[in-house]
Amino acid sequence: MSAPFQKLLIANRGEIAVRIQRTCRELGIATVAVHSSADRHALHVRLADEAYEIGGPAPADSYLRGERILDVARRSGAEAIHPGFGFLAENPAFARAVEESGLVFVGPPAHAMEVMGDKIASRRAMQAAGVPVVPGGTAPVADAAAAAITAAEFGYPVMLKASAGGGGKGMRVVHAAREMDAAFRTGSGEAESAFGDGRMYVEKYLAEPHHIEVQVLADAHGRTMHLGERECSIQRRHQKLIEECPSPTITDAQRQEVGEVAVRAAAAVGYRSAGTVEFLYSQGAFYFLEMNTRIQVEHPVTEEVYGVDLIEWMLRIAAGEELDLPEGMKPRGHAIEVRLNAEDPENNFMPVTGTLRNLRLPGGPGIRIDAAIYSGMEVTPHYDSMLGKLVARGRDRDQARRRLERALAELHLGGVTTSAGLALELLRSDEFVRGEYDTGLLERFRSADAGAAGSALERVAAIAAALHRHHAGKRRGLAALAADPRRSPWAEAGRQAGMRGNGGPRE
Amino acid sequence: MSAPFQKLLIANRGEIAVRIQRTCRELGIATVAVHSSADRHALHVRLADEAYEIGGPAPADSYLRGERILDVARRSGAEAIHPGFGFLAENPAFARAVEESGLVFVGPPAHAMEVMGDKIASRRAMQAAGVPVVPGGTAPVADAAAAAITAAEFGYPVMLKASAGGGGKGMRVVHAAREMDAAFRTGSGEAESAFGDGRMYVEKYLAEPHHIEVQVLADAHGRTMHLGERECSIQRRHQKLIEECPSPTITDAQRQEVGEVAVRAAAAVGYRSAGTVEFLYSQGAFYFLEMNTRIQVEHPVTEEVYGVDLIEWMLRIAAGEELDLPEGMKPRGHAIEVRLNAEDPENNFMPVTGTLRNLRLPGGPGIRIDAAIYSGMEVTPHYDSMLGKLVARGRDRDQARRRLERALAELHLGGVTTSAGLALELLRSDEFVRGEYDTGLLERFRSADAGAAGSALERVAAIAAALHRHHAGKRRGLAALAADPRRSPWAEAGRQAGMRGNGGPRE
Amino acid sequence: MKYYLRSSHDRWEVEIQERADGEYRVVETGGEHEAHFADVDRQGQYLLRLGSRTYAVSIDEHDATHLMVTIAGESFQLRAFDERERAARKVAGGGRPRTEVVRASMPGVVVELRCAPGDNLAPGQAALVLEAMKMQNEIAATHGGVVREILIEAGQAVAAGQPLLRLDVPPADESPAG
Amino acid sequence: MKYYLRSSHDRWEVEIQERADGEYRVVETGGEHEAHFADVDRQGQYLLRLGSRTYAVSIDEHDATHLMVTIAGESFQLRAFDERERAARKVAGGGRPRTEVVRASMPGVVVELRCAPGDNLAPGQAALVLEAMKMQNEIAATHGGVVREILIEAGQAVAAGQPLLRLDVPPADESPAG
Repeated sequence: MSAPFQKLLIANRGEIAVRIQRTCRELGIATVAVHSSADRHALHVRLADEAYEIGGPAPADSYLRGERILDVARRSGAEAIHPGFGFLAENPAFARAVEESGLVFVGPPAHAMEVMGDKIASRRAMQAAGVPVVPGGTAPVADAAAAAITAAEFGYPVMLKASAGGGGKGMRVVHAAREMDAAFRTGSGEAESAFGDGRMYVEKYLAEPHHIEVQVLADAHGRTMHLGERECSIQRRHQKLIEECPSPTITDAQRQEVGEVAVRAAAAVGYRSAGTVEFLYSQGAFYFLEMNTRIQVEHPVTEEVYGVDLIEWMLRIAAGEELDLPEGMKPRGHAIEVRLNAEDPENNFMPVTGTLRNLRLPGGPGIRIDAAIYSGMEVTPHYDSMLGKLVARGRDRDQARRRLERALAELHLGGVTTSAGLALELLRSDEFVRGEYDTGLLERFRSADAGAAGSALERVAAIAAALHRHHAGKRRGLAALAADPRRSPWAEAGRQAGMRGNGGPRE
Repeated sequence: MSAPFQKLLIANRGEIAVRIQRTCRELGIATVAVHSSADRHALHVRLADEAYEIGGPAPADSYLRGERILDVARRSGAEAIHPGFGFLAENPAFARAVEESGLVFVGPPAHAMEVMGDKIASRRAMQAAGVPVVPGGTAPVADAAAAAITAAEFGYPVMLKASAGGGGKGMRVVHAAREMDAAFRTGSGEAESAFGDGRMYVEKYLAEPHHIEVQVLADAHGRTMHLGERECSIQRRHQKLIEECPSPTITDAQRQEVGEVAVRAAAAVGYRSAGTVEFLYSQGAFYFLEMNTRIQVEHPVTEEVYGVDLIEWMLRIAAGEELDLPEGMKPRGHAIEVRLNAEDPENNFMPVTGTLRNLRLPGGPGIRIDAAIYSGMEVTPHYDSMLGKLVARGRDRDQARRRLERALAELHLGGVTTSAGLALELLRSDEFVRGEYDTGLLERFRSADAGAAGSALERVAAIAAALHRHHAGKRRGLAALAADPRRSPWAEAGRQAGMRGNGGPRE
Repeated sequence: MKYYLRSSHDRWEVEIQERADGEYRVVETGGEHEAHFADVDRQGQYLLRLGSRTYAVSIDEHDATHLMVTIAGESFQLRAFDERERAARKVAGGGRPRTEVVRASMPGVVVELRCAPGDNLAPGQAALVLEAMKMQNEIAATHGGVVREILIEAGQAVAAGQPLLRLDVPPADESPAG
Repeated sequence: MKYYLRSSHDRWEVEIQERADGEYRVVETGGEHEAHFADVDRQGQYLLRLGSRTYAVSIDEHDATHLMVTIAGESFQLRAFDERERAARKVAGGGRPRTEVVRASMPGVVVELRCAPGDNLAPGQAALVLEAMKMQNEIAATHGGVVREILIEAGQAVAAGQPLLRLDVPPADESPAG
């Protein structure tokens, strides 16, 4: 099996950069990393073959600087650039600049990105291709007052969305006319800040729909296929928290139906590479929501169930190879993914920062960890709060769920608050166990339940806390008898050197 | 899906105990751990629901004390005992004692164990059942002189084996009559010490055969089936180092043939539970070697390729459930396992001891880690040197091998020397890459190659070592300016308390 | 030694007698236990045995009295005081503060102020919107009360922990979490 | 500063000039490099950058001069000396010892002696059999030589590191590993 490229630049960081590196190492492709000054020691830098610092911690100073990244690609002799997700992944100007430099952009053509990247243009294209869309306006509204007029046509509740949007940024549910002003202001502000484009439009709000998305692959030789769907209905702040493949909601016939619609949607914009067509599913009908023209965070659940390496296919397709997967691939078994975010579910999922320590990672049958973490890693406010993903696969949904639950019980990430505990509670909820949930689950669940309150383990935790205090107090007591009262950083360094170096040179 | 038991005692330690616990947690079975005083803080104790200390570090004082273990089972209310592998797993007296206590032994009937546990009795039973065996004597030989007489019948080289043997203990290849004395003495001594039975017998030695074994499952309702084979030809000191499923050597038709022979072998002794029938494969023919009447170290490669949980099936079969896996299951994809042993390949694979630290574990697609290790764990001389297993699966052998190679490059286990580096070299060897290897590979490889000598990375390692010395020297220099010269354990404890407790109570 | 533990909704008193190194007798409302407690890796992993029940416990210290204890994937935020600390707290007037300072939980930019001096904020009510990590985050008061002072302006960049506003907290019964 | 590195079959001289914290100029036989070297977790994981090439390096110290360096799964046993240590070694007469003490690499029982005083053992030749971890392990001399003294008996239990026999090593050229 020949490698599609000799050397690849990965214009990203964190777990997706490491994920791409892993496939590259397996295929014998050398990898070039770029990094900000904050990521000088990051795992994606250490695991690369070459690394180049391209600027300061803020994304605008480093990971968004397309020119610098192209310059590194030229200097290092990379033949192609994989953008990962986020940052420059859905930036058509960057994709064009890459191709114009004579390098290969590992992703879709810029034109497909442009159409799909604009909510309104994509709605129009989909309607023209006979792909059903959510009822709503097709033009941006000028201001909150104009939004209220459009909203009145469909009737409340409506969804306010950023025209340039993605990832839930700028999105607001508006239940009544009186909420429109505030929602428009914060939503448009968020969109302006995230995309440099504050334009908003209005859509009919589907009450508690399912978020179902279809993985597509398209090569440069005219073949477009789908690899089934993912159910991503468990979201917080309009961002996904738990994803699974296949969906427990739809039938085989519906899978076939929505898969064909997704292939039509991708083909309509001349898609190439891996991409995801997102649908809302409500009362038996699918509505096109958007297409993400990149590899997605939750791609591993599809990989586990279909037995394919999607990153490998992106690389092969970019190198011009033919997509030779068999027709009509069927899901085999089931996979569920939990995102591990540095955030506080008790505080409206606010991102948190800190230094990772006290890591305990699960293993055993059916468990996959995609992460780029290590003890001592700083979680900074500069980047996305996702630390990694925990994925379980099983012969059926029940086994996958039980394995994931077991793995979450083994997992510990210290030093920051994470979403892992909430994910465990959700996996154990009746609705999730039965596979009968929609995008309203998280909110219903949180209003019905005060977190881990009432857990039988809380009393045990209290005893452990008391024993820990006792233990620590005893150590301090002993320490007081003998310790040096000075606590300068130099003295600290000396102690550590003494502990590690085993007391100095010896032969 | 109902749990086969409410509570299970696991009469083992280390990674196999944790492996069994994982399936139990997934099935909702509470687990009871037993442990020696050396394993008080072991992972299998921490991850259990209940734990009982049963004696001192030596196996004879703890993990081999069947009476104490039975007593714990009664006190804790466990309904069944899983013996794992090693220790009491193939001890028919223990299996009988368990059943006589009214508990369930998760394994085969004692009689099947007895027949298969005796090399000579099993050879006779297999011959009677029409299962081909390696040409050789069927009775123990009295001494080295008698062994030499039998050897002369088949012609040298011959294999001296322990009558009570397993795991390569007591086994010796004898190339000429003059080596017989020393080989008989050390082999018989090793067997006496390992099994309390120093009897030896002689077999024809097959030059560089393949070691191919078949996984069987048999329920209590008369169904016996196989789940394909594993190729385990890479061995050191007659112990396996790398295993894969399926074998790259045999054809589909041969898989079917040897699978049916294995089913016949198991059925001939009234087998029940999971078990493995081992064959030597040489010049197109299979010869029965032995049957291991337990779950095996390398069971994960079968699990990955056949999509079954073998531990779960052992539990369900023990609870009387019917084996309802479909007939004629086919391997899907490929899996390769590397054992991670605390041993020194440069020093004849001598086991090494130490404290585990500086752990870096791989992740990503297709990687499974079965281990029970943690930073700070003591590797003692009391137990087997296997720390865990690294398993990769892929759509085909090439992908599985590349993934395993990639994962071994990510892995680091500090504090002890391990076999991981050698495994990586073997995976990269031409013979392994081509899938054309036999039990002679390791020896040929080692005589042809001086380990990592000549690796391009050695110069880089030397530079890193120099920078590390420089770094450490600088820290010591700074330390000398400020550090307390006293190094009492109390002062040490004080320093640690100070570092961890953040300087004492604060509000 | 006796220790006083609190979560957001419950409290426990735990008395500890040390029998031998790592071996304890623990007395709490739920009963008495022979306990074994050991630091297994000096990184935050502990073994706790109560009678024959065992637990793999992860402990992360925010400071000496604020602990996050995780068992089998369930995390508990606890405060732990010894007798001396508890006495000191009692003298200081119990857990509930008289004023609340709302702080930035992370660095960011204040994009919207949702209150003015004199407003009465309910516990948990959003006081302002902070943009951080590309997300707009509502920042709320924990105890709530009357806004006495606003320390920042809309549009201003703030550091993690920076005080944003100060509230006068109305008197109330001591809440469990202090 | 200059450092002297040795493996079992090769040796290097590496000169290090510190430019800034963590930034170095490295001069060795293979060339000159701008280097960055950083301890990333204080547990033994390092980043090494040479020019634009990066390496995830694991370093385990046996003692200050004996290091095991692992890069991408390949491990290298190295000895590292600074100038002072190298000078001290030269005075002591180079790396090759005049006598070799064969020690037990782990606790076990001596089950067989394969040599007697006066025997000449080749490098790597088994001197005795030690049973440990249920395995019979052949214990060999590294340098080899004439057996001067046997310090244990067959059947005896020995501790890790315990001296088992003493050899007179024949004079030879200095071996690379010292």
